[in-house]
Amino acid sequence: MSIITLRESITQALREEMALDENVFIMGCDVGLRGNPFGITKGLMNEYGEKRVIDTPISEAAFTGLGVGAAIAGMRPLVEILYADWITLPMDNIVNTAAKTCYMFGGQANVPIVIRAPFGVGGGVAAQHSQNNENWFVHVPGLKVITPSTPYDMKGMLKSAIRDNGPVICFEHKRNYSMKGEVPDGEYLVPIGKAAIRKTGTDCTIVAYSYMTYVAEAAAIELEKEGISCEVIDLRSLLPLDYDTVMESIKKTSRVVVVTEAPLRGSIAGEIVGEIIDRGFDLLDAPPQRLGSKNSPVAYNEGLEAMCTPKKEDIIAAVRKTFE
Amino acid sequence: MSIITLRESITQALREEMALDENVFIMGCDVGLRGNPFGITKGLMNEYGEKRVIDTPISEAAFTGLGVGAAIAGMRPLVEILYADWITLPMDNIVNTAAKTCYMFGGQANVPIVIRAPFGVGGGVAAQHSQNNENWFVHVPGLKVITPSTPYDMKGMLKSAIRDNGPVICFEHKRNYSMKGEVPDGEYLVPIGKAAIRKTGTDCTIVAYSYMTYVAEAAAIELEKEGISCEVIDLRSLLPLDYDTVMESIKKTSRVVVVTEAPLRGSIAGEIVGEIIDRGFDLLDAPPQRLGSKNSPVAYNEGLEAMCTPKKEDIIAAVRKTFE
Amino acid sequence: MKDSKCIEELKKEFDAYAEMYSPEGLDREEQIRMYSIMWLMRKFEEAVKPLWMANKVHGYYHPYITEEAIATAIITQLKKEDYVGSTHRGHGHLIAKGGNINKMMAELFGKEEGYNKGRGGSMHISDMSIGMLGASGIVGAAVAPAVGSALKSWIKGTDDVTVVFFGDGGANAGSVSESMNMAAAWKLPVIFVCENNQWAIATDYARITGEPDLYKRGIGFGIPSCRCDGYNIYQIWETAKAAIERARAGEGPTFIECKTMRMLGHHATDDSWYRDMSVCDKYWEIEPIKRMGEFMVENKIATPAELEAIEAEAMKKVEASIEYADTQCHEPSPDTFYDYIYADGEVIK
Amino acid sequence: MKDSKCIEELKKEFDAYAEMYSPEGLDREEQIRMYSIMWLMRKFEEAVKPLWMANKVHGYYHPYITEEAIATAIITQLKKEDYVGSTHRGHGHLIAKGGNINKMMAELFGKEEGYNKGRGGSMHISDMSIGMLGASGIVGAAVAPAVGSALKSWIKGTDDVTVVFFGDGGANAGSVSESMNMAAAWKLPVIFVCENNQWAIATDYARITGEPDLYKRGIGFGIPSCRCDGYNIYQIWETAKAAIERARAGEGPTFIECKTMRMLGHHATDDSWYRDMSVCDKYWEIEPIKRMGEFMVENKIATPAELEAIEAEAMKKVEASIEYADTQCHEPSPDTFYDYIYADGEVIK
Ligand SMILES: Cc1ncc(C[n+]2csc(CCOP(=O)(O)OP(=O)(O)O)c2C)c(N)n1
Ligand SMILES: Cc1ncc(C[n+]2csc(CCOP(=O)(O)OP(=O)(O)O)c2C)c(N)n1
Ligand SMILES: [Mg+2]
Ligand SMILES: [Mg+2]
Repeated sequence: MSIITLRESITQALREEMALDENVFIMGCDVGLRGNPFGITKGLMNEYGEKRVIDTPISEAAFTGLGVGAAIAGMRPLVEILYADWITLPMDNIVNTAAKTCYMFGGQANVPIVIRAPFGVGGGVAAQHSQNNENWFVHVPGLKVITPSTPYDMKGMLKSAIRDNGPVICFEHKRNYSMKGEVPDGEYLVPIGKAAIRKTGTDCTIVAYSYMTYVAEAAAIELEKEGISCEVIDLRSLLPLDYDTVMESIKKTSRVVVVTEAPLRGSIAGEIVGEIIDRGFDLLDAPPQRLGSKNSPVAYNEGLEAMCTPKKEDIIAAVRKTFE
Repeated sequence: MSIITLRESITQALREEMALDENVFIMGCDVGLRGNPFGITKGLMNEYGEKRVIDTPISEAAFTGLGVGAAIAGMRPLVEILYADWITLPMDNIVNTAAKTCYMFGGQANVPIVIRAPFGVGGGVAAQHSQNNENWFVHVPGLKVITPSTPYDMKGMLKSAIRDNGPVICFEHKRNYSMKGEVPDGEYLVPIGKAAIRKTGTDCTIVAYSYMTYVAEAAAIELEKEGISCEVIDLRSLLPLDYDTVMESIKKTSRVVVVTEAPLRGSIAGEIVGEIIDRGFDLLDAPPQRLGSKNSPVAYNEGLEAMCTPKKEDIIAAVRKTFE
Repeated sequence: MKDSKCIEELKKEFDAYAEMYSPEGLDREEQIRMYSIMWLMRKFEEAVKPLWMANKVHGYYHPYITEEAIATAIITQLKKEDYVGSTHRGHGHLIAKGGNINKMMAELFGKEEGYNKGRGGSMHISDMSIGMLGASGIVGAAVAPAVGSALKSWIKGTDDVTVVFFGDGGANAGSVSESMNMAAAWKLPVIFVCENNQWAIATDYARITGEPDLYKRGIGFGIPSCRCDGYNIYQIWETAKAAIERARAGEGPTFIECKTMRMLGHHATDDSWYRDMSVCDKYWEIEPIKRMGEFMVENKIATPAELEAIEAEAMKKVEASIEYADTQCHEPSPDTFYDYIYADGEVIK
Repeated sequence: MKDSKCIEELKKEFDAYAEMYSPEGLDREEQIRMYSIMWLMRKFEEAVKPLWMANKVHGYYHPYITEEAIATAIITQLKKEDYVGSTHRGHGHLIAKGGNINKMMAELFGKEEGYNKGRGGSMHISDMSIGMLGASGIVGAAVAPAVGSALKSWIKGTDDVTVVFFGDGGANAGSVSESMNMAAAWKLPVIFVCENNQWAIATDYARITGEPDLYKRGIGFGIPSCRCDGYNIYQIWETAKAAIERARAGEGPTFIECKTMRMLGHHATDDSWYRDMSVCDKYWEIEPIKRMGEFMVENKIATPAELEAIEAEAMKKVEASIEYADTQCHEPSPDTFYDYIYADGEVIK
């Protein structure tokens, strides 16, 4: 066991998988010499050479396309999009090639690519460096979408993603990079598609993912003091999504709040509420609550930026609402 | 009054707005000489010249970008993406420039662009010519998204969209192009953001849009025979979405089925159900039902293709379920 | 129009026109093989249109007719492990790579026995077992993925080569430019083949490009680039040979523009009303099968009888493929609806 | 290092180096104006870094230092109605177009009085009233929209010209290639200016391009293209003059590569640890302000005292802008949260 940051957990996952499988390689802007802006791939180019840690030109559309094609040809590329906001650029080859090739080709080809994309609001970097677009990809059959939030999960799930024979998009919250946590010393995997219960509770279920899990935990701790016991679920994986765990929890609590950092409108929160209703309307003692960011681009100004995303207080209020 | 096809209603809207405002122009692949694959822009290049009906190279990213920039500079471009499936290509300039410029620039610039995109399943054209990606854009603050389904609405709403000072995406269902309907002879507008009630009813509300409105109407007619009176709402506009009309109807019916042709997971159906719950959980006598396409890419094979989308029978079953 | 006068005219007008000669290293047997492949392509495509009309084949179907020399001259020089990236007009590419026309026809019929199990159809035809990376319905979008297979060869240090095709239309997709730049920067073993038939559906390429010599784009990115007469199988063969050798030797990419002319409608039902097709009359005099046949007879490489037999043989194979697809194959079962969406049989509904 | 020896060395190494001479049509007054503008840029950028360190300015901030000659030589030749498309390194472009540094500084402070009402910050700085179409946080993504303003001029038949800037990094975005093709095809009145400072954050452009002369890409698309010494304000001025005249006369686009060298970190806190900065020592000898100043003194266009006064004046303006932003401007009110998301004051929550 050692305690490392989420950032380091990614580096470990990459390093280990590259050592295990020579088909694994990394490409993206500044992933090589600079080791990515967050230092995540630092050292890997020295260890594995310029052909396995490839510094690309600013050509997101085509370098992701190259990754997709290399995957079809049998490699296991890890493509990095520096900010998830720009996943718009390679959108076509993600949605129309990576996600659909296995199907369109009648199973002749797999596309074992992992696309890593730092996402989320924070740091005063304005509207083109602050987005949460994960639900776009949840809406695309053929993809898997993961959002691990602890070093343990990140390492184990990223390794699972690299070994998965289909395309996986891994959204990493920039504000999580410095979070620390325990990671076993030996090899382990965390499966894609299983949620984690971060805190058990009996009165209300809070469903969250990525950075919002931490905010939800903070809210739950505060609510505990008032005698409201919340169960906090970290989805970890958005597609597939572990509704078994969600429904088990709701069976117990009869109440649910779903939290996302994405702008609420059109987000996955609605999807989750819809599924909860399908699977257990009768379990609910109160209308399910959704929380998301305000429906606005993210401002440069830090005050406006801070107003945008759900806060601990918002979650507390939403939980209270389920008791009205 | 005259009876025209939806296709013709688009042509009329374009022709009229081009005549009224010399800042309006059209660009896209084959919109000029060929008049677009569906014949929608036929004749317009002869009428308005090659500078106002511009045949572009296959450069969706940049020609949409040019449109966005021309809009910022004061023009009113109509950009056509031949199949909505490929809106992935200009995704960046739609999401990160068109939608955000007014905001990022603190109101200094408007982006009065209209992007027209034929969408939907049908015709055995397989996975890259059959998608419904509208919820991606509903998730992007700064955009408006419309899906008119009748010639009357299409003409009136498209004209409103052209005059709107912000970016509007108009999704046109390919299967609706030949639908006929009455259109007044003189000028009229249909505002963006108002739903239409296609059939009044008292027992269950069916919320649909675009082609699915017709399927919903067919289901309602059949249900009427069994004594179930459905109210069919055609949303017409997905962003903004007219929840007033939806909730008014639910007040009456206490039951709701939401139908989309998009793959259900991550679709707008969840969003709508979430909002309905927020706005009127107590009005509901039964869990709201969502219907969408199966979560699969669309097959070339016509049998598999047909299995994909919601059918009249599925809607009937969903309505019945609200009475269980 | 008279044959020879017409060709004199054409030489003036078609700037890519190049006299034919038999290049070094191309033996008789290989020429016969190439000629046979061209006929197989031609007969296949000619057969599909009536099947489309009869509603046996549906969706979009784009015939490769009169462009046969390009795929044939280039792809027949590849080994099985080499890769081919294709377009929406992909039947010819698949045939040249050694694909099975029965499976292709079955796919066009939407049958379970088809290459793509009926899921893909004409626009997505592929055969991964022979490195045919698949056609694509999004123009230009398949180029970067195809270059990705060259990236694989480069990373792994194999001598596999990738040939990627795109049209004059597809050349304008930004990711094609991006791909050329990366291929040049890293010296990837890839050959960019621009099938410049001068039209993208109803758009004459002259209207939407400033530089009519498309191969010059390759030069701008630092790629050795040149142009061929797209009707001249010998010239294309020789040019491709050098390019393939360079790629195999690790010397990087080549850009070959094969200039030709689209002589049919864009797809099955397009009658090309938007253009004057009479300009094509001349081109029919040098269409690649006729031209190669005439050259072989003139140069005593083959007799007219041999050539006729080849044509007849191609016809037979195509007829057999129709028979196979129509009568021996099956509609995909509804039970299999969720298959192939995810790898390894995983089903996520 | 000794001045002259160093320059002799540099001439060998910096292939774009061009001797200075005063081009026809550039009078003394205009030279003084350009020199002043360069100082304003320099002082502005030098002031921002400490403000960033002091947390008055946040987010990403990319200084234009040592690239001043490029924006100045080109943009000062434009009229108010002409358009400028910018990059993430946009402060200099705005200043050259005649922008207001008080409003820019207020924007960097995130204040309501800023150009973008505090919503945009450095990466999105814009002034629509003078045709400054805005900086962009997505490299290469602002090029197509900027060419869109040239499309407007072309449609409307005005003689307005658009200049669009992008770096050696941005040049690799596919939509830049797509835009060049359209500009060439339609002869749009646009000038593509590639500010080739040879680095994209930590990526040396030589590692990710096959053809080091980036202007050759323009040629591939049929655009008259050339290269300038990015430190030589006179050469850039003369080149741009011809390009602007061509564009205004409806003769179409030009591509100008201005070769320079990034001599600071990429952004405020980047110490460039990933590269050897000592190569830049030589370049500091020809940095554009020093070089123009020396030329003007040598050629008796200005006295050293005049030049010093200009520098001091620039400093004063920048100090005033800081004072303004820091003490006279306001944080946006929370009430205004939903403003500007939609046009015309419409609020859609
Ligand atoms: C991105 C994209 N834009 C537009 C289309 C519609 N489309 C299908 S084929 C075609 C023309 C392609 O021209 P070219 O690349 O020259 O190939 P050709 O058909 O001439 O062989 C077009 C515009 C498409 N499929 N994909
Ligand atoms: C599409 C995209 N990819 C990557 C980045 C991250 N990034 C910001 S600036 C930059 C370098 C840009 O280099 P260049 O265009 O040469 O401009 P310079 O910074 O040298 O002036 C990169 C890679 C980005 N902002 N957008
Ligand atoms: Mg073509
Ligand atoms: Mg640079």
